[in-house]
Amino acid sequence: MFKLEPRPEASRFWSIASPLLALVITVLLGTLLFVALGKDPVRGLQVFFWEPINSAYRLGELMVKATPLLIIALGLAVCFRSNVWNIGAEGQFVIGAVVAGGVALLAGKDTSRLIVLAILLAGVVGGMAWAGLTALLRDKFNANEILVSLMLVYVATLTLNYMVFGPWKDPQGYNFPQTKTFEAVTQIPRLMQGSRVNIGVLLALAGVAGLWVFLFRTRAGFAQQVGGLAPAAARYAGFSSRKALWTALLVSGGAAGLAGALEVAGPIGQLTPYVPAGYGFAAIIVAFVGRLHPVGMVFSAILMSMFYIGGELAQSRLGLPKSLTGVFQGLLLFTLLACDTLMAYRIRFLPSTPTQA
Amino acid sequence: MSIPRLQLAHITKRYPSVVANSDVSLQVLPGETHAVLGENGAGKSTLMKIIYGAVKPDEGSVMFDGQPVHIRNPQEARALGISMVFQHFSLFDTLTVAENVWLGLDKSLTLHQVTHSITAKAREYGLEVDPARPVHTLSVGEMQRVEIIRALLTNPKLLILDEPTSVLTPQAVEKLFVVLKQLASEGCSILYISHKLHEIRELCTACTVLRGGQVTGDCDPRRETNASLSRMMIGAEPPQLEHHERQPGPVVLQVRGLSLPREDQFGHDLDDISFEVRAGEVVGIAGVSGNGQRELLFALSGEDERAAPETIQVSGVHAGRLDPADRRDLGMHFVPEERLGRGAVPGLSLAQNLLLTRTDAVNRSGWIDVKALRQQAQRIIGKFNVKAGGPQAAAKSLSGGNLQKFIVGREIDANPKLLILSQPTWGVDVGASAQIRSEILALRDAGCAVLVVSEELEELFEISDRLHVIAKGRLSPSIERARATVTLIGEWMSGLWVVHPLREGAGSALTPALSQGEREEMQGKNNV
Amino acid sequence: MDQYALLFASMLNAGTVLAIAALGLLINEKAGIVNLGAEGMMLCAAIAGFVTVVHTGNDWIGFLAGMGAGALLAAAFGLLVIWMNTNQYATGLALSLFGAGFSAFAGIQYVQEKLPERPHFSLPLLGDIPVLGPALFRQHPMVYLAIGLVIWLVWFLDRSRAGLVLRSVGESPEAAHALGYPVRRIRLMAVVAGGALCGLSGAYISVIYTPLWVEGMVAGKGWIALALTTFATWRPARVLLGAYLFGGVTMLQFQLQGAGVEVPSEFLNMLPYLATIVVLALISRNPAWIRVNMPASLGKPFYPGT
Amino acid sequence: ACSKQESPAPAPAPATTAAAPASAPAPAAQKLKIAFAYVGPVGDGGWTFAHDNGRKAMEKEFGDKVETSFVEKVPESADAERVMRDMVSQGNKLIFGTTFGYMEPMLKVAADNKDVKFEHATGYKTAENLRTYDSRTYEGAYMAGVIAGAMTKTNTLGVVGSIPIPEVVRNINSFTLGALSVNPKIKTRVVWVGDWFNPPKETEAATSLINGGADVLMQNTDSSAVLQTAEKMGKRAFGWDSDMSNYGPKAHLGSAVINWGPYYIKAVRDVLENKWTTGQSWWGVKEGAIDFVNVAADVPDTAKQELEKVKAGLKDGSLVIWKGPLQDNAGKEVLASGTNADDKFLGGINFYVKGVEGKVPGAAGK
Ligand SMILES: Nc1ncnc2c1ncn2[C@@H]1O[C@H](COP(=O)(O)OP(=O)(O)OP(=O)(O)O)[C@@H](O)[C@H]1O
Ligand SMILES: Nc1ncnc2c1ncn2[C@@H]1O[C@H](COP(=O)(O)OP(=O)(O)OP(=O)(O)O)[C@@H](O)[C@H]1O
Ligand SMILES: [Mg+2]
Ligand SMILES: [Mg+2]
Repeated sequence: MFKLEPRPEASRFWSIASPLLALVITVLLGTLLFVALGKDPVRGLQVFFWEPINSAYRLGELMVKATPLLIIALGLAVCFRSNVWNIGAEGQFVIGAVVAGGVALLAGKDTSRLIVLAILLAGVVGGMAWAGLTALLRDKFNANEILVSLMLVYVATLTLNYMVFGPWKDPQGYNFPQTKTFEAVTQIPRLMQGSRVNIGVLLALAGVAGLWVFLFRTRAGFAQQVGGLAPAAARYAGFSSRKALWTALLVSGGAAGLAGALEVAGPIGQLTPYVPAGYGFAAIIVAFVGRLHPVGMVFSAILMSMFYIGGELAQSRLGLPKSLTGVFQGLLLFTLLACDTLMAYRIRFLPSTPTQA
Repeated sequence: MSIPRLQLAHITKRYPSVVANSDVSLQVLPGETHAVLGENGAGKSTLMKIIYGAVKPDEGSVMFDGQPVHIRNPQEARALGISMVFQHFSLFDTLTVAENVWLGLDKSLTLHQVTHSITAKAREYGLEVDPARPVHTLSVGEMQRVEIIRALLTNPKLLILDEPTSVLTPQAVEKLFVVLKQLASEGCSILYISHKLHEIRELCTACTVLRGGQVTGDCDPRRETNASLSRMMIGAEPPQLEHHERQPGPVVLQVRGLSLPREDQFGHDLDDISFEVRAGEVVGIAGVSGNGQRELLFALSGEDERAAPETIQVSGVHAGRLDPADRRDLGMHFVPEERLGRGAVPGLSLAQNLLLTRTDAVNRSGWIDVKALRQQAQRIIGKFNVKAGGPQAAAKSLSGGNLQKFIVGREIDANPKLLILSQPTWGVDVGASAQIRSEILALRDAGCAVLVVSEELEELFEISDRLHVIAKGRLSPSIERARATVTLIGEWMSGLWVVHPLREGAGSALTPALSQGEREEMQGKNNV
Repeated sequence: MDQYALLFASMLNAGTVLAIAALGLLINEKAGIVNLGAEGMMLCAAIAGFVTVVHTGNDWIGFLAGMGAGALLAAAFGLLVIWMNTNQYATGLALSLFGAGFSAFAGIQYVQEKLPERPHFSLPLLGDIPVLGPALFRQHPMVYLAIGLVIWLVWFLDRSRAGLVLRSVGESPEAAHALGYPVRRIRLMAVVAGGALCGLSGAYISVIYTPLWVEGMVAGKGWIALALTTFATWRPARVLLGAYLFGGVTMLQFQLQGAGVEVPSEFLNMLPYLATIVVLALISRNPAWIRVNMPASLGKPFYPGT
Repeated sequence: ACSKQESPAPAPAPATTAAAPASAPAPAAQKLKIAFAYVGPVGDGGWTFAHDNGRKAMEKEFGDKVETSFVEKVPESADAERVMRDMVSQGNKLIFGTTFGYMEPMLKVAADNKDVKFEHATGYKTAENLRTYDSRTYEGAYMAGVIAGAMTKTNTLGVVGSIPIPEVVRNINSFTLGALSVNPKIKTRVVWVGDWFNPPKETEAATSLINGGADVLMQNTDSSAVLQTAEKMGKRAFGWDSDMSNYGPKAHLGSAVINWGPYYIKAVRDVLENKWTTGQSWWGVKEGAIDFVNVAADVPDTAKQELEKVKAGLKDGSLVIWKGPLQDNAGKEVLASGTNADDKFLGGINFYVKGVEGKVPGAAGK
């Protein structure tokens, strides 16, 4: 039998080691799974962990996938650190995309390239407004934000559907549910030829730096987090919980909206009913696996993207089903959470004695 | 000599960072009221929990009524006839009194039967309480009664009480002592823990003193003095506080006609509260908890911003609607009674916890100078003699007394014009209490206005220049410490004072104007 | 008239799925644990139940299998959350994700399977009453079992000592621990029981409600069930009413569409979600009400510290 | 569980080692690598399942001359492009994308990889190395309508619609036209679930249609939930995309199936024989891509004969489903008397014909 003993302080060693240990355990479980499925485990691991990064092009694609995840997760980290449980980033992403798409649709052939700025801004505003609904309901009505934000995901998706099936449908599109493809001027600037990586990556990295400074070097960031750690202490200090609530939701909504704008005006290039691709939900996991730390989330966003891409590759290379991705991601999160216990607690192995609850 | 009711031999309990009990032996005779004394962290509660089966000892043996026993959990303890009233209430707020009692009984009674036995027991010992009321509607004293009734209903042969009086009025303490003495006379043994030495000397017939987990002495407390008990406990007598006479300066805090409806349903309305605190004086507010202290302090600290602006004035500035940060800018600092979770964020370091109320290490654009912050924390740790791992130690890793010293230090270090403290030495041992109290007096002597809200009369009498009493959301007139007596303040605590239309602080005729009859009637009504 | 009777009947049926899961989550939450993994548990239970019925041909064994699957996952969740003190929300989300992936993975072989034919249920005599019969008495036994479960749960929570202990653990685990109750074991049992009920609901979906297996077939019902507990301020009877209401709105939107109401179908599709938000806001508006009913330690970790 | 008939095999099959034992040593270098990007899980029992059956039929046809792989559940978003580029990088020379949403990504990938042939299902844009293909699913819907019109007692038909794109609206209309051809009294009710694949929602939608009086149901969604709901509630329904008779033996009236095999075989043969050119194919009953199978025993013989007549007419081209005079359900003439609808007209249908209740969601000008 073993028992947990609280540590006087969170262990620094384990705060680094626990994600690595979690990864190792996940890989081991994965290996077992591959063996059980009769696949070569070395090949399996290669597909998940090596193929997605073995060329410049693939690395670029990894970035394309990781960028929205990271941007959304950065915003969510602010929420979760403030004890605001925004589960509806997906909806904020969608509305950000819708509003940004609306602006992009206004562009003509000879619109200035500055329209890109307007598109990104529109995405941010859209996401903020959607998250603001959750904030409003929580602030004024005390409604549980988990449930409200989640329900609003469905509403957002249906709103997108309404737009692309109705008012914004491409008149030349044979009635298919999609807007016309946006003009070339609206395209988010790419970083290099031959790769879809665009300035979104830079924005995400700027977000990482900005968030780090905000959380760990500014009093506002400190104030933001105290409400999540000890609400009474925040009230005592005079840090407004309402402000923290609104900040958390507006920041995360804005981030998700930005990601939506980058996605529709970037790789997608039009609004379709398929804009919601689950980034908002996956980003929750990215945020937790990255331990709500800006730098940690860079790694976890990349890791999650590797799982996604690896999941696709595993289908064409090994004939494994796509659902393996979800299994792996869930396992990783489980083991990470379990390993995280080692940060706050020490494990003490006991000679087998009757334990008490 | 009869067989001891309880016999502990060589009990040792180790925690990762500390040995809570080391080779403790102790025996309690039937009908004996046995005190366990010691400073904070001496291991008293741990020892009691071992007896009650809530904590498992690493070494040692327990004999009950001469039989060796292995008590694995509280149910087994209760089956043996051991009951315990915890230091912190173990009641469930939304459940009724009867349900709470039911949960603490192992016998297969129905709720109906439990309700009956509550009423019967209550009558037997004069501990009236309505079994149907939800616990959150009770006063603290009533909650204490529920705890005791729950313990009594198990018909204990050994009753353990861990700091039962910290929240009671002097009158309620007297009533409790009557009950305990009755129990002891019926042959029940009692283990009694308190930091209040005079109580122990009044009630107990035997005493074991713990220090750092070890027994440092056994004595008969009736034959000891406070000073000699202190010596056994901490190896020294607490330093005597020096209270210099001092002429108060200008009014710093003025509260006028402050009325506030309660913020949550379990609270208390504030009713027309007026008082003032001058520079260079300590004003104490006594009262049984739950009489509006919490609401008053929230309104004063700014955690509740609903007060009309002019009802609270700090140095002449209307502050009723200001938030806590703005009030700090006016020189008003506040030490709340909850150390962990309100006064400090448990998981954050001491240095980070400075940021709750201090902005010295924050520049104008909001940027934190981490190095300066750490140095500031180090300075406070050193200056106030806080035992901690350093500025990076998490607040929760400190003992209660040391964290309290850090928090008080944090606020004093800001050079406040007005310092408000709530329960500054609540649950803090003799040594640390003495240090905190002397800091408070030093601050007063430096010209700071100090307001102390406390339930411990002893403390208030020690440090205050003037006293008020809060009861049922109303504040008594002020009385100078020199003129106040424990009995008088105790009476006022139940809300009965005679109000003369006087300027307060003028020190004029405020004499207890109660007839003997009135006094008795009041005590009967109010055994809180 | 018959049309409304049928609408009512399908409302009961749709509500039952939600009610069973929500009652399970209610038991969890009464003990102070929030399990956001409901959706994942229901999916795994759906495939477990389906597979079992495919092989045994017996619905009830299938339900048992679903309950077992739900209980197993809940136990894993409980161990992490109760013994390892992991964050309840994050762990629940991980369970959702894992459950979705794992059920899809495990169910690949069964997508084309079909279940044996089963009889129609109708209570003797009662089922033949005009209007009332089709509305009330021709349901799968599970619909009536759900109602029975609610009645039992009301009794259990309000009247029984075990229920009181359960509530006390959710109210103040510290106090319950001090009184000697094995808080973590009680919480684990509640979580497992909750998982079993979520599992029952999941199996009901794949075996009776939509008798087939396709991945992701629970389609958000787990989340709605989570909303229902708050919605109902943690009262079993209100959970049932809420579930029926939600089932009713779900059916109603299709009814409105079918009746040719001139509102874009997207907006009608939004109805159940909007209704949830509105009711949630109205109910939560009074914090006192929530506070009296909500288990005080909901979502908070407990470390017994001995 | 699917009654996929053997493909009519238009060209005489060369004596390949079709379905030969795996022991045959294959010249690995010469294999044509073919990849499929599926929108759903292969186990949806509907659309993607039917495509995958087509793939398997094709694989069987060509044996070890081809090597196929697929990626399922490829989102119709930025991911599609990556998946297809990866397919190219894996050496696939023929790539099938099975949903409309892949149109833009496929165009982009095709433009960069001229040596690879792309086949896009249900789209309308082509390139020199990208062509489109589709099935005339509406012919199946029409045949189902013929049976439905004969079988309904309440004269109310119900359709569970997925997403109101022209294809689906066309199917609903064709179903109605088929029913009207045998029973002028019927009307069709439509309920949209907004998803291709959401079994519980499909169940609920079907239930509400039945509650509303419909006794024969049709669906244009990807699962068998509607048929099973009908089975449970004692009503009748059809299989869609693949033979679903298994799922509701009592309710099942017949299945309108798509058989992608013939087209996939043709496409692969085109590549193998270097005959591949761009273009647009829209195969129906005539080409063996659409069929109506497993008609229920209790369907009256007259209806069965009518069905056979329709099938024969579609096969030899003598029957035209969409021809004037034709009115929409607001009474506006959409096809003048004597005109037959061309494929462009069919591709843009955004109205309900007379007999269908309600309005097409998001239809312009309303
Ligand atoms: N979360 C924790 N992690 C590690 N150790 C802890 C934790 N909480 C408490 N401790 C230990 O418990 C002690 C604090 O407990 P407590 O507040 O009961 O102290 P105390 O002995 O009563 O102190 P004081 O005499 O100052 O009141 C610390 O010294 C620390 O060793
Ligand atoms: N669960 C625990 N884990 C770690 N250390 C503990 C634990 N409980 C108590 N301790 C430590 O054991 C020592 C004895 O604590 P105990 O609570 O018995 O003191 P006490 O004499 O009751 O103090 P107080 O007067 O403050 O009530 C303290 O140093 C405390 O920090
Ligand atoms: Mg202490
Ligand atoms: Mg103690």
